[in-house]
Amino acid sequence: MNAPSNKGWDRQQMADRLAREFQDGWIVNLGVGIPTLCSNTDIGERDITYHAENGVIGYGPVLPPGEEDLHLVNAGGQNVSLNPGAAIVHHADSFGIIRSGRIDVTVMGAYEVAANGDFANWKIGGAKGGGIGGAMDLAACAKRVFIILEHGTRKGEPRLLRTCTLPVTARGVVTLVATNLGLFAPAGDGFAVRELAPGVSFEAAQQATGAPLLPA
Amino acid sequence: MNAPSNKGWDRQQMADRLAREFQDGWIVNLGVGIPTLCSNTDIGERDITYHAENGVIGYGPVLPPGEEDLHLVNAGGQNVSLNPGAAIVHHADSFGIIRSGRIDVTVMGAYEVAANGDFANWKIGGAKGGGIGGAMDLAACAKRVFIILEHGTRKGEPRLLRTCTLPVTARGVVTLVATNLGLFAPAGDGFAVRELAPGVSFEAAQQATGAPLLPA
Amino acid sequence: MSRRGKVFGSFAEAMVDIPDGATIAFGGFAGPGTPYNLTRALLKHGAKRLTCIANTTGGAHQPRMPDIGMLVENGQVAKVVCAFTAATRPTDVLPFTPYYERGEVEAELVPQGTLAERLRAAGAGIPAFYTPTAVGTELAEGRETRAINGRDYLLEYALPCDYALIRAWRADAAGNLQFRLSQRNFCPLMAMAARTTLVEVEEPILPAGTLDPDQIHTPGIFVHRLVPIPPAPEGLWATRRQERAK
Amino acid sequence: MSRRGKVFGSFAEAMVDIPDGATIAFGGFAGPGTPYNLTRALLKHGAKRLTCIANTTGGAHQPRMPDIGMLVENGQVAKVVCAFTAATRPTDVLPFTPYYERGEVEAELVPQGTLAERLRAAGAGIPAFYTPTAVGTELAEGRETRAINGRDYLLEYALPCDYALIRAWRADAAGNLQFRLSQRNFCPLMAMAARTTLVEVEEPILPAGTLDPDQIHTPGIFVHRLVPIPPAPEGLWATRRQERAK
Repeated sequence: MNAPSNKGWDRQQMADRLAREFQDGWIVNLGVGIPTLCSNTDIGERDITYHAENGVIGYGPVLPPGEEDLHLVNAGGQNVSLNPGAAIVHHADSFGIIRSGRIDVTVMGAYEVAANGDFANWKIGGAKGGGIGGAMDLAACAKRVFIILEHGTRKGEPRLLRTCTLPVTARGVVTLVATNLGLFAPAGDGFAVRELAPGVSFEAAQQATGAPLLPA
Repeated sequence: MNAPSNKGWDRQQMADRLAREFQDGWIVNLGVGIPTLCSNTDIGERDITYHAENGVIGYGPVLPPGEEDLHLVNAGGQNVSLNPGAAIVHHADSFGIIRSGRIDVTVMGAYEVAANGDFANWKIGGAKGGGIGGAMDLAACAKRVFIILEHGTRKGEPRLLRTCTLPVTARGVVTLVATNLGLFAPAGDGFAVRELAPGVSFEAAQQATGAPLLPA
Repeated sequence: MSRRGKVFGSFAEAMVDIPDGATIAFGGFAGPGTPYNLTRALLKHGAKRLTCIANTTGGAHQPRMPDIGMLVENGQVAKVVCAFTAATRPTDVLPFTPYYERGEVEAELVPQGTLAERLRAAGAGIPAFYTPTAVGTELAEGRETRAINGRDYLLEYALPCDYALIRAWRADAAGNLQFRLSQRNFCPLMAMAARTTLVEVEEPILPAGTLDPDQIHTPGIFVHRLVPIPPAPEGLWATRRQERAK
Repeated sequence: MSRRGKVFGSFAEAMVDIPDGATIAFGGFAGPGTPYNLTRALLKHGAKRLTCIANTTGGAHQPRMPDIGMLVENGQVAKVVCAFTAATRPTDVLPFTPYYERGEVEAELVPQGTLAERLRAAGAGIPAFYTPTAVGTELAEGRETRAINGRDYLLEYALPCDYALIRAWRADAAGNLQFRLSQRNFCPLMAMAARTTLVEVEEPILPAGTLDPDQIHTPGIFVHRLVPIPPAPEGLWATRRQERAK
């Protein structure tokens, strides 16, 4: 449990690693926070359509101060631009796109991910309320759910677990997890190690993880 | 049963009589056939919005040959015009307007109307199939259902009955019926006579009706 | 799928993969939005045992344009899902009706609003919903109803399809569509409900970025193959509708 | 109601009939579409025991604009229905959250897509529907689910409201609305779900017949009262969003 949290990949590198999984033609929904960094990654000529819950299909980079259009935000409230071929729909149509399985991947932050594919990102322990936003719809319906999170809490507790301790956002849906220590795939009883960040040993990763790691 | 079918109101007069019930600001849906004649009636300055099932809100008169816009039809397939303030929606939104009770009145033709407010207009006796179109949605959901029909069949059988003999379109929904003999309101056990066409006696109307008529 | 490569050179090419047994929705309401060119190509393509979803199988008016009734006549159809298996006026006879009456084709008769909502539900990831329409009628016999706030509603299921064939006014290369006036009708809903949407397009296809993002009726996310309609007589275009002679 | 007489001279006048106990939906998502002027007028109007429906009760960012949190602080709110009762980042605190935690206001927490669909259902005459969202979570505990084609779905009910307060870009006198870019969000759905829809409008209100009928986002059938937004400082306009200082 002593793996220093500054070891391995930084936030942009975690996002880069997941973004390199995006395939040509994918519709991608990026959650608030670290996942938004995925759109900075150079993945060559692949054609990616970014979808935001508020009905913006095909948005582009965040605009610098002074160039914003105040009528246009992405799901994180950032003033973004539009790419050629963009389209706007209302919230019901936007979530119709989500629920009907048109989102190839949603990338979200989380508090916990479990080896069985459950994850938790809407409510912290002991809280009366929470913030769900579009996370439950996206988690239940996207073709793939990728999660980015620090491998451990600030106290050094693992966030990759056998089962979630917090109320879950959806069950059995996570397909890939990037942490500062590497890339992991929920595999039922444990996490398959897809890749380790430079300088991270299998043993160190295992020690920081609350479920068995399975060698690649 | 011997009331000649050419006695009383003609088709336009039946339509006129119902159209005069339309109030300022109403959203009106006119079915195929005689009901379309309601839009010819002069009802003064009252502001009526005509809604067609295919998503045309605020259409106006049928255009003469050579002036049609072939991209624009009403629910009867007629090439109509648009009034100022018209809007187009798709079929799901159009029927959302219907089902959510925004149509103040739908005017339809029918084979039979019953004293309990049931009516039948989608399937003839012994047929395997039928033509429902938007009639069941409109009948179940409009605030008022007005029916226009000849008082009797070509064989002289009554069309206003205690109970329908044909498969019904909706139950208990008809509020007003115009026939060539007059204006009638389903009242449970019989039809309340709201008005008789010129030259039509109560007794003649009763004789042509398959349910008790109740004097106004 | 990629936003690139959506424009096809011919109707035949756009539907080469339609297999026997496919479920296909056909846009259009009384003319506007009807995919005449794609339907004609499907007659030639010849896929069989199709399930066809549409408001009607084709009207009783003239001139007759390619319609589901012709696919039925051509032996390609197992079943239709529609709001009319017979004409509204008993004196009209739809070309489809005798095939249905003889039991050569199945039909599922659905109220028009329920048909639209079932397509929309399929496209919106809603597997089932309740509606007030058809409660108390023959169509509800033996089916599940539920009282909600004191009123009875009928349970209806989503109606997904493999392909949608629709007609639009304008499109950009990313597949964004605009319909003109009552051409819209079922078309956006069928595009949502389909795994693969084929569109015949009236205006020349525009570069992506040309259409105003605020004025897209169907986003390209729902659109896979676009075919520009050639000028007449090669392409089929709307003509004035004429009622069938009595 | 008539297409005439929809334009009101002031926000106060447009909401004079809102009673205590009303259910009110508020448009907007992270700024665009939020009815700042109507909300400010509602603070002054003073109706109490309101049920407020919105994506959020107001963000944790600055500058703070009139929001549901202020109605809560003003003692006007009994309950909110929303997708966030706390901020996404645990380090942010929404003004609303402490009132909720102390039990002074009720809240119904609804996933955002379910919230949108429940409003749309109310506006489309669909009393209930099934959705895959939230199955297996705390939100589904004790509630009805149903297996359809081998997958479990949760039953959700329509969410009608008495009033919708929304903001639009352009309107004509018949009440037809256009939204600009992400201003659209929940606004068209709330207008559908409401018995009475109040709209603050950014551009001068146009004569009926000016807007292209093909480019109406919300038909006037759903819109009852329009109020043009005065220039700043009298009217409230969007400003650059600033994150709350950490």
